[in-house]
Amino acid sequence: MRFLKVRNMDINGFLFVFMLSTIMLNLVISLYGVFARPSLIKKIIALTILSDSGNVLAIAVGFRDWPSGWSPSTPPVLNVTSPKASDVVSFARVAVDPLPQALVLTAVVIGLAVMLFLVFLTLQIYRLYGTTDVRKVAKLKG
Amino acid sequence: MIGLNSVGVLVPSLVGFAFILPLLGKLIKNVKFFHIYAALASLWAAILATYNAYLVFTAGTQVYPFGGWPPPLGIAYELDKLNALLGMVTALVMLAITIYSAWYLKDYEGVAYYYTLLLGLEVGLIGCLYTGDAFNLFVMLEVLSISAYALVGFYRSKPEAVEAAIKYGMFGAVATTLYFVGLVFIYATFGTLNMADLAFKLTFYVYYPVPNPFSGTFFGNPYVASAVALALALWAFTYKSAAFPNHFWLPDAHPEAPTPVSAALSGLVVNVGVYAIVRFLYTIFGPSAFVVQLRDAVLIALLVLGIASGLIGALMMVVQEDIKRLLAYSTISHIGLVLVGVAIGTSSTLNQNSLAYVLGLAGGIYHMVNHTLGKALLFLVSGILIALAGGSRKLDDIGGVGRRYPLVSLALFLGVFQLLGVPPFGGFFSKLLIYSAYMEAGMPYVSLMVILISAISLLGYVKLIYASVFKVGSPKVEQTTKVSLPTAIVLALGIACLVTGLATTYITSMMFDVVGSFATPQGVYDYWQSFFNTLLNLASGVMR
Amino acid sequence: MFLDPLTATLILSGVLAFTALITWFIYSVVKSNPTNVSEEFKEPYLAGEPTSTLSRIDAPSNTLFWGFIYGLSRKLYHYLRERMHSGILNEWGEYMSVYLGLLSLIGLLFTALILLRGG
Amino acid sequence: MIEPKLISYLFMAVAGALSLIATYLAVIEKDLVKAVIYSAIQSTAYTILFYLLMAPDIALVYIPVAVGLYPAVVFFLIKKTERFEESG
Repeated sequence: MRFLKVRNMDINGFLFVFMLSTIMLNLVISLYGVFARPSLIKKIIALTILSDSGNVLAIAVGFRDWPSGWSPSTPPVLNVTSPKASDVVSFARVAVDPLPQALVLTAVVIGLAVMLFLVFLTLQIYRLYGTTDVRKVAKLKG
Repeated sequence: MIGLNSVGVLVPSLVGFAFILPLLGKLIKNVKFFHIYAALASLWAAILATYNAYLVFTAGTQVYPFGGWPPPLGIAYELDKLNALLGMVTALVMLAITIYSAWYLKDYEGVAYYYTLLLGLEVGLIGCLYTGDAFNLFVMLEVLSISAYALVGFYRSKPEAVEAAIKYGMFGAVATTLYFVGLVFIYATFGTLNMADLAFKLTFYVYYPVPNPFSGTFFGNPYVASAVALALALWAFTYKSAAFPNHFWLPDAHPEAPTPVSAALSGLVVNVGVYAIVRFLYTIFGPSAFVVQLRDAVLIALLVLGIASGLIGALMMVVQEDIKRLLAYSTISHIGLVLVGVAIGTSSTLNQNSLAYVLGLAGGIYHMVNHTLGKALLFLVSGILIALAGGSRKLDDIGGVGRRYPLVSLALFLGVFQLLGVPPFGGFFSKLLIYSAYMEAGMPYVSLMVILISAISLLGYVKLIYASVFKVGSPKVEQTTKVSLPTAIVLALGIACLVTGLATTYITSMMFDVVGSFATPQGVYDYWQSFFNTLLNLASGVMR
Repeated sequence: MFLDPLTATLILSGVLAFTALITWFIYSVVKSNPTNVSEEFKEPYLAGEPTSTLSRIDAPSNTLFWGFIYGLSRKLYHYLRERMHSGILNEWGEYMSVYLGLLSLIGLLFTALILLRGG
Repeated sequence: MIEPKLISYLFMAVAGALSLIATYLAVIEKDLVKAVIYSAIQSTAYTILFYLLMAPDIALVYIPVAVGLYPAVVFFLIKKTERFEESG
């Protein structure tokens, strides 16, 4: 049962884990929204919540615990114009992981494109079918 | 520094070709220009992809790090024999489809938009196949998906087309997002998204656990991360490849697209899903990875799903009245067979019967190629038949058009024989490989299911041939339609089908070679070994 | 090869029962019974026959084979076409989410197994 | 003496809880306009999370996209189509 224990599980660790579990629950709820709600618009809203929750999860994965109670970890931005080696070393000790942030930027842009496309299609569906209820949008079957 | 080479230049140049098109569409009004432009871009891709395959088969695995960044930081393309072969097949079939589009859209005005999307689809396809980075796979999957959704809904004033597009797109977006969440879990534990790096870490994690320095507290458990990532990634990829419970979008989306696009979607896009499944289950979570039990359970689930989608595709195919819908269900059935083939690699099979392991995988990959050729051919033929029958997709209305065009009928027969598995054709040999793999592995009931699936789908193919060639009807054949160009293309594809069967000894040994490059422990070793060699070369280049 | 009487009797009666079952099944299929066919039910379109002949409500009993196939396929295709491939996005979602749940369950069982083994 | 770390983590937990409630309401709400508003509240909570998780650049991208653009587009869509989701 070693894996069930979380290292340094103090009050801060508990709060962080609580936040993560709310994000996971958001994922599940929004999945329910996409799969089971009848309105296409509601599906789109749930879809954006789904992809945003994935993004928050990615950022939380790259997060680094505060080094101490008074000094926070820093964003992955080096704020010295001509860094010396010592600057880089001390920066690498406190900065959060930059790679998930790059991934999330890409994912936000892609999600925007997909969402705008789905909005356009929904508009077209309403023009052609007169409804956005998927139970009535079922010409193709069998 | 690594300069331009043919592996790295293909996808970026295609992106350039694709996205300059809307601009050109504003400037140039001559429709013919766009047909020639797109054909030339496709030809360029086909030449490069063929050259890449040649390079891989003669000189071994190729790694191309973009911008000279060492791979775990930057994106790298990594070609082993599997994705080089599939990339070549994809580019060649896309070339045929692009030339066919010139005939199909000869009276259509907005071809610049169409070709932008079609080339975007090709970018997505080849990018998905070539990439050696799991996150880049996500990006390319999205490029592929957005092009595919837009092409399915290309006739945007047709209710059915828009309905198919939104059904495909809504759950497709869910699938790719879930894959992203899976990647987050992988990154949290292993600290990398490069496929070769992941393969290495998953093999040796038990001995040298190196957790991600940023998040070693909550996400550090490699078993949880592997389980979540594999479940979510597999769900997304079976959506893309239309395996049984995730297949619902396919019979709607493929018939409603323009016919050349149907050929691309049905022949090539589903392959990407299967390729990603194979890459994840054999190279990354390979037979020597530490999550053996999980992998076995997932492979058994995949086997069951493969059989189910084979049966359901074959059964539903029999009762269709729409020629393209019939072909779409046939795709589901064949993807089921491919999945049956690639689901053989449980650890017990590998340890006790490596012959069955190699046979099944080789059969699966071989069948994938055969199905691509046959299905692209049949969809293109269906486009000709539909045009000749005055635009109706109903089998009743097509009734007997084929008997006035013997060359088109010949191509139809070649394609049907390929998919049905009539002996001199490739489809027979690949089905035989899958069959004998399961006989060898001591699971004869799976072999029986392969035969049963073929037998049921026979009814559907007989119906297709009967309705389009033998049936005596009074179809309104449009005499004005010239079909010499598409007939030449479908005949070329038909000859390709015949070649895959006649050269079967050569191709089968090539498939064994391919399986050796991605699925055996030696192959996985080579995969990350060439990755680390590139890393070392880059590092020494920086030092100098 | 000689069988002992007990085995022979068992096999023989089994074969007889099986034949009887098949005969009964074929009879019940072939016997035309138009009352239990609902109006809106679509006939499966099996082998290239023109759709106009499909509006007959009785199973074509002129050939035993087709009668058998039609009878068998009626229930199967009723499920496959009316229930499963109903064209409604949310009903697809049910099947898909069951599959997603199955995959998650496999992952969960695997993790539980590892944890119980004390990995 | 309460450390700033605890306050930061407490804010994270509160933002998470807020987003959970907003998501739940957005998914079950029948009136789509209200659902969009709940979804905007959830986006705001996520922005706070991004900021606290040391990703201010993401937060800067996320504010115009998810708090500004998404609701605007969906409001436009609702205006063009229909406002209420039928029960189901």
